[in-house]
Amino acid sequence: MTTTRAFADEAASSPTTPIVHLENVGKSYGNVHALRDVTLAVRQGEITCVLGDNGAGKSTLIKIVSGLHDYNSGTMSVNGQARHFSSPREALDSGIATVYQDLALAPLMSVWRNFFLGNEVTKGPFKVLDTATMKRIADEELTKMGISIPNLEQPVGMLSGGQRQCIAIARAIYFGAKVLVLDEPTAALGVNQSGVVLKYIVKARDAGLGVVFITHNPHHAYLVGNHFVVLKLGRVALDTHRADITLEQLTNEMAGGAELEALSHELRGIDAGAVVRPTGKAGPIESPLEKHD
Amino acid sequence: MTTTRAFADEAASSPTTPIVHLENVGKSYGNVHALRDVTLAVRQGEITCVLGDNGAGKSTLIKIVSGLHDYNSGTMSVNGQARHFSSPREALDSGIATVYQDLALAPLMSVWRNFFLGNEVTKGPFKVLDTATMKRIADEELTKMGISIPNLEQPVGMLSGGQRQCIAIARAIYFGAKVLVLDEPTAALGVNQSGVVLKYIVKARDAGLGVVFITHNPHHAYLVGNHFVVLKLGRVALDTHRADITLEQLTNEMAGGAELEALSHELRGIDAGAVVRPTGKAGPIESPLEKHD
Amino acid sequence: ACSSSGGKQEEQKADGGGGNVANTPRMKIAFITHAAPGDTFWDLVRKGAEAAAAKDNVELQYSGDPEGANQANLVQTAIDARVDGIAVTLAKPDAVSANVKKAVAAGIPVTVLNGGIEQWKAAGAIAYFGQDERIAGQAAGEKLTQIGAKKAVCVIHEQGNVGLEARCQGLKDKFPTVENVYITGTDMPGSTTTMTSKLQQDKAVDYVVTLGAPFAIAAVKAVKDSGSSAKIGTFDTNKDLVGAIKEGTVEWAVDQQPYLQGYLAVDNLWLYKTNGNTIGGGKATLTGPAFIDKTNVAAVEKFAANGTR
Amino acid sequence: MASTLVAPPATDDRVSRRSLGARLLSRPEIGSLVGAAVILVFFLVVAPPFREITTTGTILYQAALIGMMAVPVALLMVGGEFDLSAGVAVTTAGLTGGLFAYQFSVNVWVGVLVALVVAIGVGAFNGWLLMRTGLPSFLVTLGTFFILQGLNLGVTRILSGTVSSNSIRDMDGFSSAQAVFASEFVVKFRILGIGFGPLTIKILVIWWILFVVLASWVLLRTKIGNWIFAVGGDAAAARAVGVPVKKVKIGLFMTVGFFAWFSGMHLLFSQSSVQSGEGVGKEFIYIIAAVVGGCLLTGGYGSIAGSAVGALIFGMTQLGVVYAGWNADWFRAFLGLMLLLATIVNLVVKNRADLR
Amino acid sequence: MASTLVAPPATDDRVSRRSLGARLLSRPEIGSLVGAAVILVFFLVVAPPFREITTTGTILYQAALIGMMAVPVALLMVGGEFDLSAGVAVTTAGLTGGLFAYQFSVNVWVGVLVALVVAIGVGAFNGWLLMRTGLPSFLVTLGTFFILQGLNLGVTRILSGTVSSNSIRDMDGFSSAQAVFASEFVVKFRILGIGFGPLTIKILVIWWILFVVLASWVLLRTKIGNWIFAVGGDAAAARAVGVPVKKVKIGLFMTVGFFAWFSGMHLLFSQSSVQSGEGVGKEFIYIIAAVVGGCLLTGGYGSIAGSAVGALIFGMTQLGVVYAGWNADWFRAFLGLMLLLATIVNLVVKNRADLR
Ligand SMILES: Nc1ncnc2c1ncn2[C@@H]1O[C@H](COP(=O)(O)OP(=O)(O)OP(=O)(O)O)[C@@H](O)[C@H]1O
Ligand SMILES: Nc1ncnc2c1ncn2[C@@H]1O[C@H](COP(=O)(O)OP(=O)(O)OP(=O)(O)O)[C@@H](O)[C@H]1O
Ligand SMILES: [Mg+2]
Ligand SMILES: [Mg+2]
Repeated sequence: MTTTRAFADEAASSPTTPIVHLENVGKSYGNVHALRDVTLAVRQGEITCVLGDNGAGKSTLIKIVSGLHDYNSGTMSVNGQARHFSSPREALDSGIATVYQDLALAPLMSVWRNFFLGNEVTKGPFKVLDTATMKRIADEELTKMGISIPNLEQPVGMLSGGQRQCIAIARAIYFGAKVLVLDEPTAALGVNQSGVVLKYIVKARDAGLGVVFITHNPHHAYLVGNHFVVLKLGRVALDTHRADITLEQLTNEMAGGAELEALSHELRGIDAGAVVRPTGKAGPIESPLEKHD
Repeated sequence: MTTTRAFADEAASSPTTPIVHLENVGKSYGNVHALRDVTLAVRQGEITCVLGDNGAGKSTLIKIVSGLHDYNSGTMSVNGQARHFSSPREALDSGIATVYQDLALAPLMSVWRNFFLGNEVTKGPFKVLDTATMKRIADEELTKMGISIPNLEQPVGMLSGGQRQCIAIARAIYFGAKVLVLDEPTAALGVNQSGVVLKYIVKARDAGLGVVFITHNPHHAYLVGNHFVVLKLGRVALDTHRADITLEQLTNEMAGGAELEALSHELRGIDAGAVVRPTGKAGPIESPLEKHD
Repeated sequence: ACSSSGGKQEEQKADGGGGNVANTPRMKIAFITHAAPGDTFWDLVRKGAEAAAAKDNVELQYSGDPEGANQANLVQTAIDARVDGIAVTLAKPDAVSANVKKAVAAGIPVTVLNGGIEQWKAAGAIAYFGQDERIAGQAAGEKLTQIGAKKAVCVIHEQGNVGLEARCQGLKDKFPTVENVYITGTDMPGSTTTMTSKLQQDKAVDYVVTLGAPFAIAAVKAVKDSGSSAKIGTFDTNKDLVGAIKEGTVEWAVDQQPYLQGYLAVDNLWLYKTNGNTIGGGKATLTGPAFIDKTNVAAVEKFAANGTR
Repeated sequence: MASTLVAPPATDDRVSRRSLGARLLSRPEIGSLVGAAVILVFFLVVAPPFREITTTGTILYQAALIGMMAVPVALLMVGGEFDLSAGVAVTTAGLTGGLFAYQFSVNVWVGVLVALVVAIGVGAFNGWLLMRTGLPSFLVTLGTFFILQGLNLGVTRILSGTVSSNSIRDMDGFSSAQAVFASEFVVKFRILGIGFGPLTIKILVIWWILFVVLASWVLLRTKIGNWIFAVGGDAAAARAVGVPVKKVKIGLFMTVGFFAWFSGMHLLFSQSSVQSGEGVGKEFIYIIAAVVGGCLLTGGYGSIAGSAVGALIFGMTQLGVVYAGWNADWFRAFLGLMLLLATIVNLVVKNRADLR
Repeated sequence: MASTLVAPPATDDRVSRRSLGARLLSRPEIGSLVGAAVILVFFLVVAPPFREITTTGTILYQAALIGMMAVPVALLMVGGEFDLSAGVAVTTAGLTGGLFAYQFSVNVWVGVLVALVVAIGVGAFNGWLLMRTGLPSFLVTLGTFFILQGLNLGVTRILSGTVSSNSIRDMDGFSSAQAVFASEFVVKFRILGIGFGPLTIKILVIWWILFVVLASWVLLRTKIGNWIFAVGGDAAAARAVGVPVKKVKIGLFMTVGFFAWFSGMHLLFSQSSVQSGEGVGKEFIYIIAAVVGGCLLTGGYGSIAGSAVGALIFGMTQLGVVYAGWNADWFRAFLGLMLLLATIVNLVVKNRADLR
């Protein structure tokens, strides 16, 4: 595990203590040890990017933070108190809002009902659902993200993958209190929507929230992250501050260095327009993998 | 709809006739007209990239090609014959293999059973499943993609999102015959695996397959695509050959031009390391959205 | 090549009866029981009712439901449909009596059959045909004592059925060394194995008393399977059972003449409508219990073959 | 979190406005309503007594007997669970009330309260065991189904010596309790100058309608209702966004207990005693009513009004066959055909509606 | 498609080897096997007749009566569907065979064949209707359940004049058919010099074991079996990769028909006539056996061997209560408790196994 100097200094001297702090946390599913000895600090006003290969344990890590799974060893403290969340409700009550990779939407429920699930707005003495308000807010928030969902009464199961993703993100951002955890939020999103989400993440940070941002896209990570944690086979392989790493280094770290080198060389040799080619327009194709993700 | 000159020329004169050809195809779900007047040609040895915003209708389009949905208007011809697929089996029998965005894996079945589902290898007079061979092949193919799935007997539902994606892709590539359709295959993948998938796509093309590649990542698209179709609100907004467009133009087209401009300006102003900062390391942060996706 | 001995071709008997049909105006009578469909006992009751209906120029509407509330509602439908008479069982008097009273109040004559010997009068019915289940059970108990049986099991094929429970209770009154066994009436092989296991468990059992004819036939099998030497007695009869008594595999049956119950319940309504008669003159008419055993089985054999005994 | 960024979507013209009719038709209960109408017309044609207003009361009562329990069963199904013990729990509640009041010679209202506690306790036990073990509700409630069936008989026999509870007709409080749970009244009314009636309405019908309205309101207009849809649609997702899944499910089972109590009290006070063997098999009738009314067996979708329509379809068919005077032998076959017919009509209507 | 690219994964040391025991324990049927063992030991202790070898034949027969139909029901559940008509379909098959042979005075084997056609036809109808309408199988087979129940009674009464089929004991071919479907034989054997027996084994038990082995093989070792898992686990996914979902499901319903025929023939030839009201309620016993044996109600998971163990648990409990000589009034309560016990043991075992 590589912890850069500057980060170690900061950890010791930073004015803000971590809101969520994991120390040597381990988690196993039956005989699969998905996480081992993971240490992570989420601070107010900071974006912590968790990166890593497929199956490295990123989702497992954030499921612990958001109370979906309990951990087997180590300690997690939230606001300085050691905690074992027994349900996501407890995490939410501690101000931790999460966008799950598998989305956590009820497919048969309508868009607005999903948006407000668990945080329903009620009115009047009988606590009747304030449908109109909820629909209006859901509509506003989704419009802000730049996606068009024609009918808020539509069941979520009928929406496109990206539309569903946007609902989950919009909801978490709208209800996020202290910590915002996002598991690959931009994976299914278009260029446009990705940009909006990144902007939201930065805004959340500026508003003083601690953000945990999981992504496979080093460009996205480097664009907004303050501090990067790379997981490899369930262990922390790198934990560093933005100032101590360049985008190239980060990309290398994520993909396992040497392997990527070999691969990008191979891809570089590929001629994209090889077979069919409009008459008389041949020419060299620029396609360096490591530059454009 | 913009069809560039070069492309129109080519369409008229190309030596290869399209394997799959959609003309003015329309599709509606109840009162939602998801696709209208879409024309698309998939040629052997060509990678056709379908791009577009969330909910633009990309998945709907490929579901028609892969026989999952029927279309309401227009015509689709496969190998020169007009077809209405009544089931994905028919599409598969016509040599069209698909990786669906929602993956099409049975969550409770083991990895190798999912890999060979619908294409089981049997042996002996009683057509007993050849378990050993199937496990071996599945293992080989997944290893080639660079992901490690410790136990092929594990139910697919327990795997990470990226691991599942890799199984779906490896399967389609392994069984692909004439046309390979991929719906956002790289969305959930790490840098490493994405590279492998891109390489596979190119290899498939080189082997003479027609490839339809849906992605939100213009870099990925530009890296391998021969021809680009951008959908917008269910209509074709752009249909052009690689030689007629630059990466910047493509990115602009995908994200809707002007909107993206505004957004990237805003993001440019964001100071990534704003709040917490290791002592004495402040400096300007380079984060141009349009350069790094 | 496919033809066979036995079967329908051997059934050379002409349909008995025919007879004259009454020329009284056609009337509609509802016949409402607490029986589940497909029960052999109630099949005989129904046949009796149909015979009377055919003779009396009556349109018979047969229906039944084992749930008290539903049976009560069936009585209500008969009132709604303004039938000319109702024949009803009062196995669950608390549930059904109220609607019987309503029918009487609406001017519809009611006869009660089978269950309800205590309550029919209070409900306002004109006549009752049946047997007191408990007395029938006691008769069987006396019989066991008289034969010198040591220990018996009473096989109940429907849990919680009032009539069946009363029979076993009556048996116990006169023959205390009896144990109840529950079987599922709609599962014949399962019933057999349950009886088999009971006989394997308690080797002292030397008499099996079933409460319906098909279960006696199943008990014959159970006795054989278990290697027990227990004898079998039963309540109620059907064609197969009469054969079994003749063969000697079943010792006796307590007969309450179900055909007669159905017949009289309908016929009395017709009589009442056309001539103001009541059978039994205001007292319950008992149709049983009587014993059928080897000595008198020949007398009923012929009728059993017709499916009316 | 305010944001000034508004990226106006290019006007999306892909959605054609759905007519009010089409939107109405796609509600879960409307399909079954059309099914019910078909059945109604059918019997109006073939069964003359069906046309008389007096029979309406009988049919409504038959429907209420099923529909009362179909309400909580539908709620439970929307919440993604089954309760196979619902049928015998009604009997348990009735027996408890009757036996307790009689054995301890107390005012019947005490028995009524004890029955309430027992019935809700049974529901809570079901829910607790389900949540504690994570077994499917089919298995857990099957266990309680058998256990209750055994207890109903065993305890009743010990206490009353027979297989039914002692009659409590002449005990204190009986008449007031009967007025609440099992009375009836006669109405006559005039429409367009034509007099209708006399129509005998059982109070159970009124209660049923009240409970249907109340439960519909809870399901559609309250937070709890939202949660019920969510735990049935995707329990993991619901848990992830902080819905107290266990509490909701246990609450649903307790609701079944409450309604079992109410139905049991109706049974007790309309008959003054309860047969210990009754109720077996009714659990499926309730489920049928809910499913015919549009509830998904897999949870997350359905309606209370639909369950009422389902009960109505079932009740109409049950009695319609009798009113039509058809041979009782074929009763079940008719019932099956009618059920298939109603559900297929339901389906066709829904498919049509979705296409518009 | 060959590729030279091999990106060797860094050795993944996260997975600890599971012991053979732990892997065995996580098979769907093993949990229930432990449950069965617990029940067995329990009754060996409390019910002396249980210890005698002679009772084994009775218990196995009871289990076979349930288990025979639990085989196709389990297959169907793995394939994601229910069949509520399975219980009465057995009766339909038996009645058809008996009535046809008698009414047309033909060799009973002709009746046996006609019954086969009818039984498979019923299954095919169920499957076809399900696929055609897209209704849940609960509703469709509920419809056929009622219809068959009505037809069983109605047709039987028309043809035989009573509520059971005519006895065919004295007809040609009866004894050969009985030998195939409903004979029995006595075995005596010696283990370690100690003689056991006489043990009466019904041929149904032998058939049952054969069918369990055969169906297990199909499910685990053939293409069809793979497809059954897939259509039950995720029908949409299965369809997307080219599995003929409709054919598989219709085939499963026809399999239920085949087994219903076989069980019906056993019914017919062990009694020579069939009661038309039989079979109601048994459909749930079959489902219980399958579920107790580890099948998921939601489909996609389960085993045939498990269904056999489930049938054994149910059979042992049913008879064990009798062998123990407990008060019959509480029979159902004991049954319920035992069932809960068995499934909870099952669960605990499975959870333990998953943790290792
Ligand atoms: N089954 C369905 N019923 C109704 N509407 C649907 C259904 N499937 C998709 N739609 C609608 O059709 C439109 C196109 O959906 P589609 O899934 O094709 O989008 P997409 O381009 O693949 O988006 P993404 O990039 O987010 O995956 C969306 O507005 C979606 O809500
Ligand atoms: N419920 C589970 N049971 C067993 N193993 C599991 C379970 N969930 C995850 N795993 C395993 O734990 C490891 C880590 O999974 P995780 O989902 O955390 O990966 P990830 O880093 O989020 O990957 P991705 O980028 O593909 O989403 C994987 O090997 C996965 O197979
Ligand atoms: Mg993940
Ligand atoms: Mg899509």
